[in-house]
Amino acid sequence: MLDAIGVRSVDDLFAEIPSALRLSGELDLPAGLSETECFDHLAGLAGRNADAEGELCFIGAGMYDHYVPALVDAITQRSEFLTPYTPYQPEVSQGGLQVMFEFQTAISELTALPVSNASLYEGPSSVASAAYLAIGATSRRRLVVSRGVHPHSRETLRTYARGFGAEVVEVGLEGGVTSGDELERSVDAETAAVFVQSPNFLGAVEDLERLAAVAKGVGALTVASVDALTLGVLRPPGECGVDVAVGEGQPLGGRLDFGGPSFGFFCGTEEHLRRMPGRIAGEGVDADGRRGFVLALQTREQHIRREKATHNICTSQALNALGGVVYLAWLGKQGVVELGELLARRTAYARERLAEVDGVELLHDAPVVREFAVRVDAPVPEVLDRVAEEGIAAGYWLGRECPEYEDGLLVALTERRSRRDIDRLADALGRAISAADGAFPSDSEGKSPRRERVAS
Amino acid sequence: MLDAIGVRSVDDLFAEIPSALRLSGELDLPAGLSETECFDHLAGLAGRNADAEGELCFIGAGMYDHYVPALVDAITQRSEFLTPYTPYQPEVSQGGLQVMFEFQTAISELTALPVSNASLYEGPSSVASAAYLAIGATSRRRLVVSRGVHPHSRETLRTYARGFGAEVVEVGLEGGVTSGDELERSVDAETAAVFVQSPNFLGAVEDLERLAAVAKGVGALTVASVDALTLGVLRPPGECGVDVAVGEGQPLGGRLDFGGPSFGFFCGTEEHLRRMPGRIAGEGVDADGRRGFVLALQTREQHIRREKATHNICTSQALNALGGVVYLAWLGKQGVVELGELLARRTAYARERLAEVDGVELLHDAPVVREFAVRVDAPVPEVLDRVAEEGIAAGYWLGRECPEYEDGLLVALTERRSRRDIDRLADALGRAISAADGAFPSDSEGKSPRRERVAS
Amino acid sequence: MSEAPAPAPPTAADTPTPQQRERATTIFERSVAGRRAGTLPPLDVPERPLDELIPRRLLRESPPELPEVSEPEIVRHYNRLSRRNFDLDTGPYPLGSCTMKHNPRLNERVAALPGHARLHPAQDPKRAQGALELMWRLERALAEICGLEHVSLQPSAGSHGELAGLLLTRAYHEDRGERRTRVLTPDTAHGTNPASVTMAGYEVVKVATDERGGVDLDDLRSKVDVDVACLMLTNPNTLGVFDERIAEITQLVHDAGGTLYYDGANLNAIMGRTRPGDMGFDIVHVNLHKSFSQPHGGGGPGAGPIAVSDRIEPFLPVPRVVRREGADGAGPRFDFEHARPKSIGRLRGFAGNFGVFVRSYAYIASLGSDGLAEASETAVLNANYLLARLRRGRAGRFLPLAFDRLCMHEFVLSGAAAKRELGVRTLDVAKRLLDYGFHPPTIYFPLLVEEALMFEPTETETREGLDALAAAIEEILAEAERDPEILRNAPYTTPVRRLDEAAASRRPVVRQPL
Amino acid sequence: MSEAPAPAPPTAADTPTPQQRERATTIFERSVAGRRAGTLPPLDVPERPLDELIPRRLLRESPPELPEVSEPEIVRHYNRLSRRNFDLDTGPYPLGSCTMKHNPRLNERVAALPGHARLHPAQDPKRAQGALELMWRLERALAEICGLEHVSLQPSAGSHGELAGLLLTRAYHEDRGERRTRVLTPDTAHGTNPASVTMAGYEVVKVATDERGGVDLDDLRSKVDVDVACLMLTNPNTLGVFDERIAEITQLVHDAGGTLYYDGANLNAIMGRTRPGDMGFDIVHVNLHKSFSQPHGGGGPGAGPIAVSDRIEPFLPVPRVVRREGADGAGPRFDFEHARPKSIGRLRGFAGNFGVFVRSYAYIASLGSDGLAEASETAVLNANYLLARLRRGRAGRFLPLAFDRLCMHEFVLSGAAAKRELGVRTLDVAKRLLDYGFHPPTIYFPLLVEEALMFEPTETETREGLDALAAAIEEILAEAERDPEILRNAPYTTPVRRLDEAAASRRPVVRQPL
Ligand SMILES: Cc1ncc(COP(=O)(O)O)c(C=O)c1O
Ligand SMILES: Cc1ncc(COP(=O)(O)O)c(C=O)c1O
Repeated sequence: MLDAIGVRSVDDLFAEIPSALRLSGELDLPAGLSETECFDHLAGLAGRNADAEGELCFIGAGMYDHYVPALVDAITQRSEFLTPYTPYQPEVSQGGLQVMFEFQTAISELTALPVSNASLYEGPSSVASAAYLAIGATSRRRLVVSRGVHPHSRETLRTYARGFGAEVVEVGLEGGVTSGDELERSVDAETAAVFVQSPNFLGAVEDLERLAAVAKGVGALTVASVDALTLGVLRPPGECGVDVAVGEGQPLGGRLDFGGPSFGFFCGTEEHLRRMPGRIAGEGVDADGRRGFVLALQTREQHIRREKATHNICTSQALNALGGVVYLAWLGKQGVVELGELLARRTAYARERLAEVDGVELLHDAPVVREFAVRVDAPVPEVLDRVAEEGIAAGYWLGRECPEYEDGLLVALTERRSRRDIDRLADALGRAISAADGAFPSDSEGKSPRRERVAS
Repeated sequence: MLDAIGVRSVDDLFAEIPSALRLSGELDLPAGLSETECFDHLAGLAGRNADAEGELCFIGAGMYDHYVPALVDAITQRSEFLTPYTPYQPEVSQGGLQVMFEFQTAISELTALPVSNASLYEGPSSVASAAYLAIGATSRRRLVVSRGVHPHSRETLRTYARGFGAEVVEVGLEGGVTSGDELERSVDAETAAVFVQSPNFLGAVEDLERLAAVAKGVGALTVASVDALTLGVLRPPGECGVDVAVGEGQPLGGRLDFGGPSFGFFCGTEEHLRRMPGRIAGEGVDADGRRGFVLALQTREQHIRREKATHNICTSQALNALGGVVYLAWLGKQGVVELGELLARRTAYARERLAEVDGVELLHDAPVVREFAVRVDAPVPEVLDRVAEEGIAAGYWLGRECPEYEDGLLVALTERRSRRDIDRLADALGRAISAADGAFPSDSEGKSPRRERVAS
Repeated sequence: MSEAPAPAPPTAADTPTPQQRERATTIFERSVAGRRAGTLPPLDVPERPLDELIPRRLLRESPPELPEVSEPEIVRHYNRLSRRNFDLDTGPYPLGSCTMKHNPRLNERVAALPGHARLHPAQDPKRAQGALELMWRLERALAEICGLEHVSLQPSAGSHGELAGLLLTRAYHEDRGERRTRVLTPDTAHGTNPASVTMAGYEVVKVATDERGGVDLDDLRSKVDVDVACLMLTNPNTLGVFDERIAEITQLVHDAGGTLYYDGANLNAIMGRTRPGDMGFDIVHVNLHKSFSQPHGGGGPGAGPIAVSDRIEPFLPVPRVVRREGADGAGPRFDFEHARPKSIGRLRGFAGNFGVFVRSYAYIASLGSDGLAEASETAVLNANYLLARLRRGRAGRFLPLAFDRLCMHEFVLSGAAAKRELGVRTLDVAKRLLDYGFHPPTIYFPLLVEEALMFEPTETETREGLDALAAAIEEILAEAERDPEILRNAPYTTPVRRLDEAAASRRPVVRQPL
Repeated sequence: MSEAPAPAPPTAADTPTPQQRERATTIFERSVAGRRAGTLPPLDVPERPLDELIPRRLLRESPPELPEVSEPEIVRHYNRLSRRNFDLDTGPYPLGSCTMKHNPRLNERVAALPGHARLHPAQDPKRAQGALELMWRLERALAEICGLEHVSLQPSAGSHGELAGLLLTRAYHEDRGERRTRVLTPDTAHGTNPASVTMAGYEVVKVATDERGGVDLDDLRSKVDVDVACLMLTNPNTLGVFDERIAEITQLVHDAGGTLYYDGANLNAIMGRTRPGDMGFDIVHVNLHKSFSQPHGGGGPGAGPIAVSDRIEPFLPVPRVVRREGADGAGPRFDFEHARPKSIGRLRGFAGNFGVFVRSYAYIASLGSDGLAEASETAVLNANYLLARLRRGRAGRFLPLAFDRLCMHEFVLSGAAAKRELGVRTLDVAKRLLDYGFHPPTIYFPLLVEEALMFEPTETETREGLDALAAAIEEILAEAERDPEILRNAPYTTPVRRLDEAAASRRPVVRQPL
């Protein structure tokens, strides 16, 4: 090959790199591993994590240990979906493009909003991206955000807002839900958008309609972050006057993956279509009049519009979105309702069961659907460590990111957590609280004891 | 649909089953499980096995914990390979048929025998199937089998022989390998075939050429059971005067799977082609002269020849054979030699290392390549239980199936067992032997402690 | 898919598809010296010369010519090859007698768990309790489904189960001091039945089929005697017909001292409705790769467990799975039992195709008792619906039902009229179906039906799929009326066109010269 | 594949392929009321009416119209759809700037381990030590490869990394009390660069390219001043050209107080040869889905970690991964650190696309230092070889190199001559390549090259693949000489033919009406 190129050595091909900039030796990295060694090395690292296969996991806070149907993996692992680039050549990308179109349809159905994009990175950055749309749509730069919105979303919004030159104002909660009064006081004619979340970070179902009305009153948009998996039972944002709905897609058939990759979704009313961020697939026809799908409205995008683009996103989360639409097809119209009902009932059961435990009381009594918050009368980190010794991850310590809830514990349910599991949690929590003395030596590393499985 | 059929109910469709034979109630089986419950149930059962992911596994005896490359799974799990039936319609089965052809080529290369079939069930039944061929080819009914042949193969041969109306005679070992003298005394003009195995059940490399010469001397066939993975370094049966070579395919990229499914291979000299059992793919052309592959020589088979077929096999092990050929392509011409050398050297190291342990001595000193046998000066089951407590499966207790080796232990190596692992084994074995007192309470159930993985 | 006929595929006039233009290239032909995919750990023990370890005489001189290719080339090669297959996950696959039902993906997932996939078969049973319990549970479920109390999972496929059953019969009779020489099989029997009979050392005697598609009782009576070891049957039989006189048949053979063998390939018709054991059979094999959803893999793997009655039980192959109640309140313990003096012995290595057991057990656990019964009901409903569709129009005229009655899970049409009146053979219809995107039915089997087409849609096919299949057949027969050459030269759109199997067998090329 | 030209694909005269005849059907169109795939565990807690738990006002009235389909239908639907994609595992995919290198299957396996795939991101770090250590190790490796000491893995893709880098620049300057308003990008920059600049609240100023394809130094000098916050570059740039004067450029911007941002999309050219940090860059993003083998997934997921210099470090996003030496001889402990007062804050939820980190870490661990260097060498070798092949014959005449010099890992041809002399556009050449079984190069980018074709073969393409690609282009240009209509109407053999993207945007249909 060197002959064909007309050089003597591979080094000649790098001759244009000034010698002062050339790396003198090798990179200071370990030598390569064979496949079997590499597998063992990574399996070794993985073995030092307490995962939801070994632990009974009641942690939620935005991502949930739902069952990922085997066919989701089977389909997303097909080379034809796994390895192509973004569909720049639609004639050989009809698979991916149609999936995007189906995804958009499914998200639009769930949220009852007419237009959806084909995915963004994940939840919190989708919230921030909605702010960019709102600023563009209203030419205002004030962002009002409920403290019911996930702290990661609020922090991300603040980070982005510095770039947008926007101000972020927070509104507190009352009885677990966004304070309507405080919201009314906080919005004004400079307000671009009001950001709310439902179920909110404490698990409470918000009254989106009421909140959206306040925003509309001052000409601001309402951006709702929603958990799509609850929309089989909860009133969808599109029926509540919400302008833009966004959310984290992980609950829809995504792996936990220690936080990513998952996908964000982004949908809204018709009038925002041309300001939407990200890829959007559209239906069209080919030269012979055959139905086909293309990337629509590319003039919004960075590769065409550059500095005037509606967003900078390029690589997004197509494969995860595929997983999402396969999951929704698997769950189906009946399943999405049944699952929502199952979650609501198990959550109600667990909430009552835990409230009966000595040292536990509800943090709020607003309606909940899949997650709820309690106060624990003992240092929460210590209680969690003790319960972990029994192979249970009891929930998410609210104090970790919200100092106002130092004694708060957020407990999430999925269809994988049975009544028996809930009873085990309640019992373990009771034991842990009564044993807690603030002196638990809590840094024993590694995996908690493997959950005992019972072959029923 | 019932309307179209013209019946009132599904029950009407079963009306022809006499009522006396109809099941009165439901089958006495548990109610169906949802996917997530079913997964948990099976994962619970799986968790009660001590597998080679959690244990350091030195067990061999016919199946080996080799690394299965990730691409083997990726390819064998493709729907297009996983779900079709046997390729009865070649025009839409070119994928599967070409794979068979490639498989036959690879096996033929490894064994240096010109014709191979496309797989049989597994190892031992392939040995028995070779007897059927030998009886047909020689019209003799005496089968002489070395005690170096795997006990499962010998037992299977005996089982089948009752159907064949054949007599089975065994020949003992001397210094770990088949006794040449005893073999000479055992063969006669009624002998259809001599059965040997290399490496044999004790891990010793047999001198196939010498043994085949004895068989040839009386006009009998030589059937050699071989470990294909060792044929990168060991002299192939086709160069030793062997007529038929068979074997267990698991070492070629197959899962352990508690013993199956794997595949058996079956190959031989040209003259036996039309007596071979099982499917054979052949190259041909289509109506337009394009290269294509078909099931060749179907007139050997049961679906055409029925009671006169060369074998009764129908469903075989096509998918496992696909895994085998993908594995061999992955390993490649260099890799198969390198792996053989690595195994031989690690085996030599382990053999010496273990021989140094107090209470361990070699069971034979014949050359070995991937597995070797020792004698242990303590009750072997107890020693194995003690070593298992340290997360090590030290090997296979020979006494389990060969009463003459009550104190024998067979230790196998793969590329997954490093020098460090071997050292750990030697140390653990030493400890176990010196502690052994015949009173080890050995029926504590379940998984041994998970092997500690070290993130290097 | 809808009721409307599928649009017409191209005909001989058309040009080759891209796949057709690409000449088939083997992995060996892609080899380039020095390339490799696999990597191995470095040598971590002394590098001893090989001939110091093993005498040179026993060593290979030149390496086998395995392919030299990189990982991306392997993936591309086999991915492309895979697309030259038609598969069940692409479209309807109504291959009669093969029960091409959907293969749930959950089963692949649980089979791949390390506790299954990396469990060594020689692991001490006390450290493999989960695997033994799974086998025991599967045995219990199959016993219940078959109505026969004792199960061995060991046989590797249906034909292996047949051989086992015949060796059991031999052992049973020998144990009673009898030497019987003949085995009866109906003329509709699958080819493995007579082939197994021969391998088990018996002589095959054929029994005729009566005008309703069942066993010809008179013929049977005339052939049953003290030399008959066994009658092998399947019910419903390969015509898809349930033999109502089955009790009479089994009685007849039992009275003469023979055993009754049930070929379980057609079990998918009757799960939860009736049971072979209740019909009087002594030995049943079950194809886990048919009724119990193990994927067919392009020709395996499968598994052929056998269920038997009390009198056959002592002879079952070893090892057997046993369950022992735990002492002092502990849970039950599972073990392999080898010491069974009357056993016929082993049929293979280790304890069977465990990976298949996992999948089939997961399938049974998923469906449960009601799910299994519903599966059979839907299988029979689908078959009758497709049959009803094919009784109409051109199919009804040119491809009539061989035995005119309701069917069970499958049915057999005869292409004799099409051949006579249209000049197209069953083979031509089948090949043309490929152009329409369907896998053809089983053809030319059972042998007693002229130009047979044997359809088994299974319960996992949708009504739309059946409608589309029926519409395609109607359309193909219309093409045959217009111009039989269209069918005779089919297929056109497949990766290769019609292949000459006979020629490829005359001068067989069974490996690549390297 | 060989040097011989590929056989001629069919032309407009041909009939549609089977896939083309099948009308695209969505999963919603396959829905039949009452069908379902998924199953859920039975209710095991009291069945409370829903509106007792949640006020009716907050409940949904009618269920969303999700598809009602069975599992086999889902599998068939998506398997068939998948075959309407061209993918990297099918054939050469020389898409410039995208680094379509092989995706090792091992990476998928390790990513799927339960210890990774089912690890909750809010798990207590002390019970996720393996995950934190993996992240820490990946950070160290990227720091070494980039020559910049501090790494945050958090950004979700390249463009997210760019935004992070610009917000870091803003924070850095603000911390020094400076307010800068402009960011320089060359006219060859990728579209995400200017788009990120705007999102970060800066104004874009374009810098010209000189006649050798590098930064026009005079133009740069004229634009660098105290209002300039940052210069964003990639080197080699999107022309595949290494800018030898990079040290001078970085010096210039640094002297004016600006930061230097390195778009790491082209890192695959230089691993182990030179490092952005050594060139003087302050901030680098790395596309793990390019150089580090994360599969592209049809448009993600990816990850865009950033590596920065000491002066930028205080501003890195939180949480950061920290490693603490263990007390009293214990091993090191890993943790997330949130309290970083100068940090720009979070860019997303949790700690980034961990599943991508696992794959890329496995890739780096597999290759090691020598393997990474070899990857870059081979990538550059392959690009130069393909370029050499395309300098010959018709390609050399009609598709000349835009900037005539050796290239790095990619190169850009101009189709201006082909347009002028043959009357075919770059788009036509690209579409015709589809008929030959190749994915086309990136087209119409970078913008400054007329009718650009940007080829990046990567190190995992074989020489045979490159030869076949060159031969196909030669053949296509010969077709264009014969009859440009062949190209203008291409493709012919794809599932659909040329699609009108503009029309689909005029009256966009972005969801299925139900
Ligand atoms: C009726 C019948 N019997 C027996 C068999 C043989 O089963 P197997 O292929 O599993 O050996 C088959 C399978 O084709 C069959 O259809
Ligand atoms: C040169 C260059 N810069 C930046 C990007 C953006 O990266 P991403 O798609 O990961 O956001 C790309 C990817 O297309 C690129 O090629």
